[in-house]
Amino acid sequence: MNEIYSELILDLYKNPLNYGELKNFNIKAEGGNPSCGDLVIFTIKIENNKVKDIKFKGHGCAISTASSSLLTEKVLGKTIKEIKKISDKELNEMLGGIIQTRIKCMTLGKRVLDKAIEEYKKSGKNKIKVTIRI
Amino acid sequence: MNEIYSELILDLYKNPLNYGELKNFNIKAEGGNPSCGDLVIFTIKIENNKVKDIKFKGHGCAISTASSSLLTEKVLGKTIKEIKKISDKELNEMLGGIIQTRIKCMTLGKRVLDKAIEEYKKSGKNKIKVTIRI
Amino acid sequence: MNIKKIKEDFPILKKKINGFELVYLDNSATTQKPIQVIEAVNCYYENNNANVHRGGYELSRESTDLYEEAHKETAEFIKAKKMEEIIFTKNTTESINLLSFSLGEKLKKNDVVLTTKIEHHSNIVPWQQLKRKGIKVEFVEVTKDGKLNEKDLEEKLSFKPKIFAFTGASNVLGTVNDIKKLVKQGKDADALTIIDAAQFVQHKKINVKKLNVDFIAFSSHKMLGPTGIGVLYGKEELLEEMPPFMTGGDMISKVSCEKSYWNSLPWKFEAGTPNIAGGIGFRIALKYLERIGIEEIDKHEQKLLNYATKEMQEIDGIEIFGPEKNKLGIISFNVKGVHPHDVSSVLDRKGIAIRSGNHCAQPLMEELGIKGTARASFYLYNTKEDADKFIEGIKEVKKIFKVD
Amino acid sequence: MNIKKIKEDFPILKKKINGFELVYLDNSATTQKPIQVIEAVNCYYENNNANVHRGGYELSRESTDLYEEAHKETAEFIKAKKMEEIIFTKNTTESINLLSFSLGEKLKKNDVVLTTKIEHHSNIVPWQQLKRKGIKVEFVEVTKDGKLNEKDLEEKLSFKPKIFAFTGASNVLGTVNDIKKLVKQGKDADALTIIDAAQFVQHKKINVKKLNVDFIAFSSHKMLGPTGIGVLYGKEELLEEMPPFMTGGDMISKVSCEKSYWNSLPWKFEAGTPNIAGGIGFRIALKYLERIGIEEIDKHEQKLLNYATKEMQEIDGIEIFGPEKNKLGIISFNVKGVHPHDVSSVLDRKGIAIRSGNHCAQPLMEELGIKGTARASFYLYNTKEDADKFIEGIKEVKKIFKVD
Ligand SMILES: Cc1ncc(COP(=O)(O)O)c(C=O)c1O
Ligand SMILES: Cc1ncc(COP(=O)(O)O)c(C=O)c1O
Repeated sequence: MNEIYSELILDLYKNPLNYGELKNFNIKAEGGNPSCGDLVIFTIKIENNKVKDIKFKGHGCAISTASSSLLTEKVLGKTIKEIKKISDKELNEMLGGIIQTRIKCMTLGKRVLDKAIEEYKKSGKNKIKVTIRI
Repeated sequence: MNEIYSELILDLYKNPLNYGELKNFNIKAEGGNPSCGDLVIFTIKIENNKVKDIKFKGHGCAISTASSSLLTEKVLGKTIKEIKKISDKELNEMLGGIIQTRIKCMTLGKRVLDKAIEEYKKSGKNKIKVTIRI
Repeated sequence: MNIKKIKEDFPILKKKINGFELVYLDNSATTQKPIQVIEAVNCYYENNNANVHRGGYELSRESTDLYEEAHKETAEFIKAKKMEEIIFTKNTTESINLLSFSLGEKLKKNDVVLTTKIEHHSNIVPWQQLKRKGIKVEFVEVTKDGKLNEKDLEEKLSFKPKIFAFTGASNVLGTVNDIKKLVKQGKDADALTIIDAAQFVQHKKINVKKLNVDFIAFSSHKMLGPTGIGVLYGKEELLEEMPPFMTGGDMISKVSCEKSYWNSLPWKFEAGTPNIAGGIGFRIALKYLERIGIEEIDKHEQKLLNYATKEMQEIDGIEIFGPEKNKLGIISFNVKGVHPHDVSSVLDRKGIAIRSGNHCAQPLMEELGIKGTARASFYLYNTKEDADKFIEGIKEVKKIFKVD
Repeated sequence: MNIKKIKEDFPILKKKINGFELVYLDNSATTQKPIQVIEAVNCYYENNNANVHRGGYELSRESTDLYEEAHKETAEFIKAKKMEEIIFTKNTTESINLLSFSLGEKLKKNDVVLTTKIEHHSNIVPWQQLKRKGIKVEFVEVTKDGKLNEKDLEEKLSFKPKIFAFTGASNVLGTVNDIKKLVKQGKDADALTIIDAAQFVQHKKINVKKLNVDFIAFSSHKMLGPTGIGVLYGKEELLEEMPPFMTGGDMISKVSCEKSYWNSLPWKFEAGTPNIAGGIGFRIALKYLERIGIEEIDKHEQKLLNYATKEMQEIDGIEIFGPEKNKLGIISFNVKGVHPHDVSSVLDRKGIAIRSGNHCAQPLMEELGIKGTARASFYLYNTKEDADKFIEGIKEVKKIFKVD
């Protein structure tokens, strides 16, 4: 075992869950940190205020990829409100703990998701496509 | 006795020799250091390449005033070439030694005089009025 | 406030000048540094030095954190909303240039920038540069005792300047402006308000949020901190709207050959590798000042000011410039019959450092009808003994120049 | 060159990161500081601190002399004619901004500024800002192995750009440009020539007089010196003609409410209280480099480069970017299947500091068709053991990510 990346992170990096793009979505959010080059694109299907389906794609490091992937798992079936409540700490624990220098990689997906849902609410819950710069 | 200003400097500051302005001059040179505010104006009568008469006025500290005053004494009767040769070291010795922080005050008059004579030569030894910024 | 203990913190104050213990009375030009600040700079270089923002390794995280902490500490010090409002520059001068360039972009021909006749050159010359664009620069007149002429101020504000930039306190005369009133007057005239706080924040508490001022500028080196660090505070919503000043690394988020996108605040205004060590040392200077307390420092200076002023008034042939009240611990004066340079040289011979000249405020000098002054300025480490030595020095000046 | 003794001079190299001795391989971003430099800064604050230029007292004379000495040392280091040609800025970025603003004043619509696709953002974005004035910015293309495309260069120079600004060496790939040839080509096309020497002067000797280049820019922090000090060298006759960039105190000789007159060189371009301590520390850094010898340092880096490159070529799945020859001690690479950030994190765990990302050179990244690289860069204090640990680290990356 190495003490830097959990097996979960390494697994999700190699075989990310929910990787891809939904055809039928209410939210498409593309976000990233241009200066580090990481990019994540979420496509989300919301029904009755709940996440009915969600996929992500993009390119990023092990931590941002694993984190975004895990996030899609975690939010499936959750309400918009519940998603907001997921804390960075929780995310970190789910991932098996990440090193301090890489917090920003871990939170990239979550920030994009949060912003996307905010925009979705602002739009009166209409179908939206947004680009977010972190 | 104080060890900072020679009696000569203090005397020349209070009663500067050759203070005033010539009516009949070939060179009138006004020069100064605007950022310290000191100003010196030389009027010089040259005949046969020799300083026939010279006066100075202006406002300055004890050192620049004494130095300019002493300079007028020193150059009287000298040729243009001889004036050029007066070194800062010589000036310093004549003044009885000044403190290092004030070298620029001591050399102000000499720099203006040197520049003025240069301009005079450049002009083909015609009557000139110049303003010099040090 | 235990001055003796404070003095212990400043290694340079043990230095001998011409055989005399240094009495440093040029605090308006720059202050000395406590050992805590010197060691913070040291400690950074010996333990945490790495470039900021960019690195994904431990050392770089440390230096980035420390550098950001310095912004946060500064925000707290002046009671800004958040560190996004704190831009580190090289000095007050760069801070004001940043404003003149960036705000200048949006000004149009015949727009007016209002400043005053008691300003330091740094709050005059950058605005004069805008004249090339047809922008007008006006100056509030000054009274004989070095205060802003209120009537003239009202009149000039009535012409609706786009910018009103004024000093918190005069570095020459010590005049403390009523910044609360001035900001309000500026706002009422719909001007952007800018305080040159280079002589203010180290002596008087400031709360930029309450004050509702748009921008303030000041320098680390005048408040116990390292050289090479200045601050520009700006309201977030204004900074967001403003174009950057300098451009390059660290201040962009995306660059292509065609176009660039700016980074978030405050980094958008900090181009290139910053003065990291300077910023980190500055934080410790702020902590030091906060621990002693700005109000305590002010009180101490006022005591010295009153004492020295009274003593000087006993001496014949001394002219003191500036107001009688609401004044920093600054004494700008002339000894009749003696040039300011000579006053300062005689004092220097005894280890007493004061300044002489026009103090980078030529328009004010012209207004006062003088070529220059000698200036003594006090700070937290100065003692009554320092004041006594200073007074003794002036008496010696008179003796040497035989002007009794 | 006694590396062991050199290492002793750098206190930070004794630091432990995650229990391992620091192996610092991010020297292109910033270098570490020898104790001599740290102590010079200390010593200044403890003995000579005062504002420069203005004071007529002993302490101020000392600090002014030391600060001027730093300019003189810099002039000698790059073989400039005199210290009047040496302007201290905050960093390379400010130096280039100074040029873009000041030279930009004289450029007209449709004038062309030529730069290249291997530049750091600092030599791109400032020029892009001139587009608002209708000035065009062109880029010399780059070859696949990261060299300037000579044919494209000739073509673009044939359009007679007013300015040709190029880097001495690439901070991403290590490519060392033939600056002699480039300056000549630029001159032949009647362009002003500017070298971004931020990655050059610490590795290669430069003689600006012989080179006949118009301007060069570099940073103290990348050559053992303090943060917050950069250099702009310019030919005296050019600097004399140029309008100042920032304005305020110290850079003027006379100010009235109507107009200001500039101070003499180099002060005309140094507005406000400079980073005095930084400048003084920088002087000692230059002396340190001169004592060891730039050529010796270069040789040492080349040895490490060759050794590490060979070792890396033995490992499967490593892609190294950049030219094979004429290259600084910089290895920009990717491990197949692993993101550069993850490479650097794994190494960091063992105390090995390397950088990952786009290295402030996005246009180059785009050109190479990659998002980023991992980058190790060597300097004088790095040893063969450092290179070995680095190679071991890469092997560990592959093990952790199971990419064998
Ligand atoms: C080639 C090059 N130019 C310019 C810079 C900018 O230097 P600074 O951040 O010190 O302004 C760098 C440093 O990263 C560089 O490598
Ligand atoms: C009122 C005032 N403004 C601006 C400045 C300029 O500060 P700096 O030289 O640190 O840029 C000074 C310092 O002399 C000052 O006293």
